[in-house]
Amino acid sequence: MCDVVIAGIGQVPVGEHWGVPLRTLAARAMLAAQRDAGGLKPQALYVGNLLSPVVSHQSNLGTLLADNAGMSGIEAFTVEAAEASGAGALRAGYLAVLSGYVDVAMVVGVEKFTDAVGPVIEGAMSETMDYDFEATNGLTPTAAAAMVMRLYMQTYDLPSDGLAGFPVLAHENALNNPNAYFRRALTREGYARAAMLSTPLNLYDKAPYADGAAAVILTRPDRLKKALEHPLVQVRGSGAAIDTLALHDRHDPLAFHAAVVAIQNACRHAGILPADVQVFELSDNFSVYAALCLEAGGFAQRGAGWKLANGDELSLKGRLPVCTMGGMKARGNPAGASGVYQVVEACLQLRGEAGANQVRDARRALTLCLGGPASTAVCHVLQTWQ
Amino acid sequence: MCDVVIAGIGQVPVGEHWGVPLRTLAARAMLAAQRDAGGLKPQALYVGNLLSPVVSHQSNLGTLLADNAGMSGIEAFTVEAAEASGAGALRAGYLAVLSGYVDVAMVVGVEKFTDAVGPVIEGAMSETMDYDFEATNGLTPTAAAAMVMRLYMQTYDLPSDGLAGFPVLAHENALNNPNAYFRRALTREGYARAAMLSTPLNLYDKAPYADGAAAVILTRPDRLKKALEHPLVQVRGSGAAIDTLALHDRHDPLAFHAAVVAIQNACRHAGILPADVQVFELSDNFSVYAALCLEAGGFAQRGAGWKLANGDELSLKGRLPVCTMGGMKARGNPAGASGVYQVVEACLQLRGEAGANQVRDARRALTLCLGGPASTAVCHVLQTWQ
Amino acid sequence: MEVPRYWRLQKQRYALVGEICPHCQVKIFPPRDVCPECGGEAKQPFSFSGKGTVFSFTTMYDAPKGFEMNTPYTVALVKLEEGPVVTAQLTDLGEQPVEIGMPVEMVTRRIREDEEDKGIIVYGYKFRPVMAGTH
Amino acid sequence: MEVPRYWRLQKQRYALVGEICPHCQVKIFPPRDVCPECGGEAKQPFSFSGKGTVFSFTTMYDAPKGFEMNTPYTVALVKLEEGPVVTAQLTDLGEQPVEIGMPVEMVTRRIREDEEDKGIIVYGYKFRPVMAGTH
Ligand SMILES: [Zn+2]
Ligand SMILES: [Zn+2]
Repeated sequence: MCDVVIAGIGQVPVGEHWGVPLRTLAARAMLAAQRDAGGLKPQALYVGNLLSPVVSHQSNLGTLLADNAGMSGIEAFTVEAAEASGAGALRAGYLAVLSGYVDVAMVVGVEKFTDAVGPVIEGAMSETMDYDFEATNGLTPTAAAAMVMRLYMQTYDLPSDGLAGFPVLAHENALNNPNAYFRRALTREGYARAAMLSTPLNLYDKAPYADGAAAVILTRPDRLKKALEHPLVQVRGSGAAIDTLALHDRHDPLAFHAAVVAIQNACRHAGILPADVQVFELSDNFSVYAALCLEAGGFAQRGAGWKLANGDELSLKGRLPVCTMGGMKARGNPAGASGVYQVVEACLQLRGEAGANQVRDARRALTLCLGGPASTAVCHVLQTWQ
Repeated sequence: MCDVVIAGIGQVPVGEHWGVPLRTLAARAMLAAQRDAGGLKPQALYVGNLLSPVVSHQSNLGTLLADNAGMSGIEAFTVEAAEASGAGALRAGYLAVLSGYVDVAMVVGVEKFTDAVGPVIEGAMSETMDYDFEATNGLTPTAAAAMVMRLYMQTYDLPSDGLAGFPVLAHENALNNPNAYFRRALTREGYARAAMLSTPLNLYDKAPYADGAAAVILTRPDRLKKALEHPLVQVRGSGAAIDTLALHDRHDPLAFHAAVVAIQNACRHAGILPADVQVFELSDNFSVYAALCLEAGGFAQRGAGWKLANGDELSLKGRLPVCTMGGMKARGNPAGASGVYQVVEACLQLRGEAGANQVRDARRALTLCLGGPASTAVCHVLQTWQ
Repeated sequence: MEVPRYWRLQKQRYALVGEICPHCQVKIFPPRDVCPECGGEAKQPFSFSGKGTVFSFTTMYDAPKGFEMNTPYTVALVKLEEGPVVTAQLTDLGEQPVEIGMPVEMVTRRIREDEEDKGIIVYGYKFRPVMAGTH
Repeated sequence: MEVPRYWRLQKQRYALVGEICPHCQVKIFPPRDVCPECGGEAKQPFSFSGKGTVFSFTTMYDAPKGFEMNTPYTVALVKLEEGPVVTAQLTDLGEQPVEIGMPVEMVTRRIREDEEDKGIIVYGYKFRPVMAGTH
């Protein structure tokens, strides 16, 4: 197998881009990634998106986005895997380059929430669950996370603010990220006072949905005609797995089995153990999911993931920095784009371009993106290429 | 590069399956393909689907379909490329096996129209176009095809029934296909009397939308533990390309440029010329598109594709049989599943299992699936493996 | 909920009709095309008793489209006495606090608001606390 | 049409405001992020005259959601005199048969029915035949 590297990255600030159409949001990230890759022209575009057909009434994004960004004639399609769509698109792009069929692939994750409002959004997000037997009974992804959180807190006897460490850390790390949605600190007191969204899950246990787009360009090193000004990052491993779609079909809803399998497959492919990474970009779209991601990776025993966030272990100077640019909680959660944001942020760390948030000696990173309560999980191992 | 073969195929009859949920429709095709492949278990499922998020309010089909069919723990995601979604999913599966990363991949195309009715369907299909600048002005895929048809007929001076040969042939070939939606003959007189849908396009110029699911299993020959009872079909080449999304942005709306590029890429990869095939499964979702597919493949000069359908050249005993099991027109057009139906039907021909519709000495086939007016095109070259 | 889906799901929604696997006897709800326990395909209809206990629950203050008029409402994972777990709203709670392990029973109730489409009112299963003294 | 999209597209829809590429001077409608002729990125707003000719057209008897009350209606590709082609409905046709090459001019009209959502009435560009004697 050949080496596959990330030659360019691009992102737009996550936020409410009311006046910016989806195509333009994507184009900004795509063109930034292309500039970052020294103008390298892609032969293929793989789009990660979840909501556009429902919220923006627009399908066939592959053609729309490639056409609008001046890439007519290339190959393009959309990958959808719930909130893991962006990570799924990256996997499709990685396999395409690995196959030897595609030399240069662009992957863009894009999500536009602000073409609709309120209940329409909760309804659209609920389509990621079993519509006939979960959503039609009023369940939403937030409510599913709340039920997981209640089980977790009761099973492992957590205090009421037991999960506060995750959003507090995310907000701290976002302070220095110019692309973050929320650049303000959160205290444990602020967490304790927050309004309930879905008991016992409060406002700060949920990453805010927002507009965003992020892109990367994948290629083989021998395809780069000139040296770039930044280091290359290699995609060293990739893994993906599904679990039951519905939470009610799990024998053990606190075992994120799909995440376990995805991490194992990606690490086996890379020839590493999860402990061999210096950065872990995980899914903190709900704070309890961050704890379960840590447990799925074997970084904590079952039921002990939450404790890691109450010390310094996960901070930028700790043993296993997570959510280094603010995570989904504070950078914002542009659903189908989040998986690509994670990879862009991991690249910043591995390229030494993370500014005030730089993790020292970061050479290898793990990214883990979930769809639903780990109904889908996609994992990648990235490392500095030499 | 390794050889990639189709080890199993499955399909359900195209039609109105009001009482059958999308997941069950897909499962029937998936389990049939798995049985046909001697029980081979896939490690990955790539789903081709267009409408589910809008019409069935269900996204994350990868997880739903794999879970429901007892394939929990595998990798799964959806590929969307308008009406070419199924062909796009096949390409994703092909590249995944070619990469060496996935040994056994299942591809399922599934579409369920009958979760909604009438104007909702036309609206959902219109999302494949530029929603902001085509669909909001009342354009539909049918109306776009009608404008292409008018240009074609006027530019090349066709008689009013100049395109009748395509639906007449499709209906003739569907008579012997037990999975076809319409198994009745169509005469030129019937065509001439048909009601207008969108001038000058009549009822028989458009393939009927219907429910359907078709599946294939891709693998490497060395992964097959036992000999199967049927020949293997090799995926010998694959190509995909986009054009402008909107028809109004084309310098020449009658040049299906994306189809030209997709065919060229697939044939170059296979080391063949388009003329080297014995079967051509093309996109006859609108009769004028069938003519333009023939021209894109170089089987006719620009403006002469329609004439081929007025002789015997395209019939089962002709020089270039097309729509051998009824095409989209008479087998029915389950949108995002159509690309997989084409491949399943080509496999029947190459395996010698096409019954009364068997094309003699069929050893190589071309499949071409369009999204929109060739806004997207995906092409595959299939041949008997030895 | 559109008309075709409404009719398609009617049996499951009104009467909690699931399936029993003839190969391994496991009881299944909602219906599936392949038995999750043994991989078998053919299944027979099975009517659940509607008795169960709360496995987890949440009270929701933000609702998706179609449920806006009901907030706050409580959704639970209910473990049926025959084995499967179902997602359903809790109803008739009165002053009683919900707890994990609480016994509940199925009732048929209006599930969601009239939708844009057709004026259909969707009824289906909810669960209510089992009254003291009724068992 | 939802409120955010309505406001976002207002300028283009009411006044046929597109763009001119400062690099190669090509005129663009609808707006794009990259010039299709030269690949340049930055663009300046440009108001089209609204004059053009019919490039192709169709009269539709089946309508998508939001347009059901208008059928049959005629949609055309209109080639603007500045170069671009736009998709738009034809209006004020009277008894006149439509033909390819027919001169037309832009007018602002109600485009579609009130949607489920917000009671928004969507106005935008349509094209009508150029009256004899007005040119
Ligand atoms: Zn069983
Ligand atoms: Zn230019």
